[in-house]
Amino acid sequence: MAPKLSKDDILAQTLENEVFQHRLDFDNGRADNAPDIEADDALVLDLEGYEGPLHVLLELARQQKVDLLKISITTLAEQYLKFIQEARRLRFSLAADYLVMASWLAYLKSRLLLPKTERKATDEPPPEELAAALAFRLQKLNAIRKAVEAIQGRPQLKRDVFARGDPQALVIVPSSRIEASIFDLMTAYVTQRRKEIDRHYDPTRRTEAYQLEEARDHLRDILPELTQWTTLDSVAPVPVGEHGPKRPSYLASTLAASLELTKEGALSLQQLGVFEPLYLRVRQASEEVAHDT
Amino acid sequence: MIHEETERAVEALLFAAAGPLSAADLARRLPEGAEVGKALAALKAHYAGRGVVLDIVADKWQFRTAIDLSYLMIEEREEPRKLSKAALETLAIIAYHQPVTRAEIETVRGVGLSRGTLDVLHELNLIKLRGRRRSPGRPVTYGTTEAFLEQFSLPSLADLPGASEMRAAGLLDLNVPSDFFVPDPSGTKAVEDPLTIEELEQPEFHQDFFEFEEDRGD
Amino acid sequence: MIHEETERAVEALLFAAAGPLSAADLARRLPEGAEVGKALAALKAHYAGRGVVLDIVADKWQFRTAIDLSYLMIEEREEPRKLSKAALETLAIIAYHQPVTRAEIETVRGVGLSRGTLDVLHELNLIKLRGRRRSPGRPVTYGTTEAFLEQFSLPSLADLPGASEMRAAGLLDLNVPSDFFVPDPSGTKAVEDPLTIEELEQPEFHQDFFEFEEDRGD
Repeated sequence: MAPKLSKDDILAQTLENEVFQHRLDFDNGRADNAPDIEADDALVLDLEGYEGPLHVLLELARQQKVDLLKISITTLAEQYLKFIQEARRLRFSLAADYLVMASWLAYLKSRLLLPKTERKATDEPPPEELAAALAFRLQKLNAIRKAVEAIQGRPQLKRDVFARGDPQALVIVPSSRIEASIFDLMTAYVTQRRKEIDRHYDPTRRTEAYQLEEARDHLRDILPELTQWTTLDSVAPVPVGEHGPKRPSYLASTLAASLELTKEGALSLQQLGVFEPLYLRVRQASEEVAHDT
Repeated sequence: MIHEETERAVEALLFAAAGPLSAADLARRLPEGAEVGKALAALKAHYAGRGVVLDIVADKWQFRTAIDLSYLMIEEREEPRKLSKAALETLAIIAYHQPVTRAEIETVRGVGLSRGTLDVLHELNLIKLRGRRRSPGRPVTYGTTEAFLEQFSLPSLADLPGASEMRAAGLLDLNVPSDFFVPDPSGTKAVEDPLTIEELEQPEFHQDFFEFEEDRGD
Repeated sequence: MIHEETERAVEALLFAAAGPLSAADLARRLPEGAEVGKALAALKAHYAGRGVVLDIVADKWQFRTAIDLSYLMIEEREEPRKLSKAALETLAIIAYHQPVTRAEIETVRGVGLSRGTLDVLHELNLIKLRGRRRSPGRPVTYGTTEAFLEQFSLPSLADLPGASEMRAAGLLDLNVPSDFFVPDPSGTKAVEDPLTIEELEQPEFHQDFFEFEEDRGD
């Protein structure tokens, strides 16, 4: 059984973080009150048809019907954000890269809209340069798409043109050359090494994992105590002795369990930035009301 | 060997062969001094407009049926394996940008390359490993095969449709301008140093070692 | 269908067909009313005296190369050999793990090495004896040859693709342990003695040695 945090530990820890609580609450509130972008005209949403965010952007850019190098990136960004918004509204599960692109575009758009004089001098290149680079990248992808059509339009052997159906085989003399590429050689090598690994499979070497079921129960047990924002680090159990799960396993399973509880609406999760600590807190009644509206 | 005889011999060899033959392949089978080039030109003219024409694919010569008669070839037709959009785009990027690394393919498409995509292209013998880029990490580069040129009836890579326009517009340049940094969630950043114009223009730069042999053979 | 078109169509059909076709076969594949007989006669006349002629065998039509050119058809053509799976696998292990003993090859493969496999690789000059391991029994070690590098167009052994390239080529997936390690065959390993000149110069050495090892191994 996983060791539990004492109530006092949690209290001490949360008190230390008192200062954070307001900041976190503030951020949380702002996110909830963000105005929805109106989804007026019906965008045809067919995410299955796209390979990735760049393909979606290209499709949207083509709708602007201008030279890809002269497209308005702010318009494009708006269209893309609307597209993502709509996709989420329709409960498409969106791959992370779509969302990453969305936030980057939102950021780029805001930088583009700022008057030049108000822009802080940063290490980053000017937004116009980034916008031009994006347009160029779209142009490149577009060129490849056209190339696909051009290649497919070529006369294809055995579809459009045909070679001699019954060639008179010339006498074949075996040569010292062998019919094998470096790829074949690599494949042959890896195949055997894999077999070797499988042969030496040692089940006793298996590392024990902190079971998700257990993590869920543990988190549910301490949930009422998490009235203040508390770090994941302090919630996850600490390994005891040499046997049993390792610390990373405790952390991973606790994180997975906390995501589940958040999905169920029992818990709130908060993070101030990438690689910043994760904070957990029992979900409060007021939050739920705010969320529903 | 008088000219007419050379022409007949070349005609017979090209007919009998199971695949395209280069001028050198033909010359090797003919008496020394045979004017293969002249014979090929004469044959090409002779067959022009007929039901069978003399084509150049992958720098080699092959008789093929005229394209306008494809409707007759129902029994001979093999439906080409349907390639996914991802596979087609990857093939096009490899064809136009070669030699190209996996990271570069991913940069152009903006998404990670799934394992199956390259496998399918390898399996169909449309692409091959060409060599290693002379840059940090020495990544493996991909290129297209002769079978690719044969499949799409291309005399050579220089005949890829639209390639010169794309090059002129800088669209085949593998460098992304400025410090362009659209986030890349696939985590596959090109680890290469940008190539300088000088490097790109040096013929031996592009020449990956896998090509040694072809060059020597010619 | 005008006559000229029928002639072109028949020409293409006969060329692309997998075997001889009768006039009826041809008529079936052409629009109704096509004058197949006339087209065949015209084609026969057109090809008369050329390198390829239109022949009739058992009432079926077929293009054949001219009889007097048959001497060209027995011209040799080099066909690359296909290595057996066992030979390719053995070659791969020797390439990556060289210098490597027979016992070590068998350990990686998990099966005994048949005599023929090493013979084939020797015969193709892809592998060579490198030296003797300084370990009990002083077993002979194997390595790859210059011809091996030429075959795979590798400038040096250091250019054999390593683990990162295998990963990039999609050969290594997540099931492979993170400590998976591909040896660098170019590294210097001085734990072996070179073979003596006498050993190398004895033409029977290879043969004898194999026999000897075979006996011990069984």
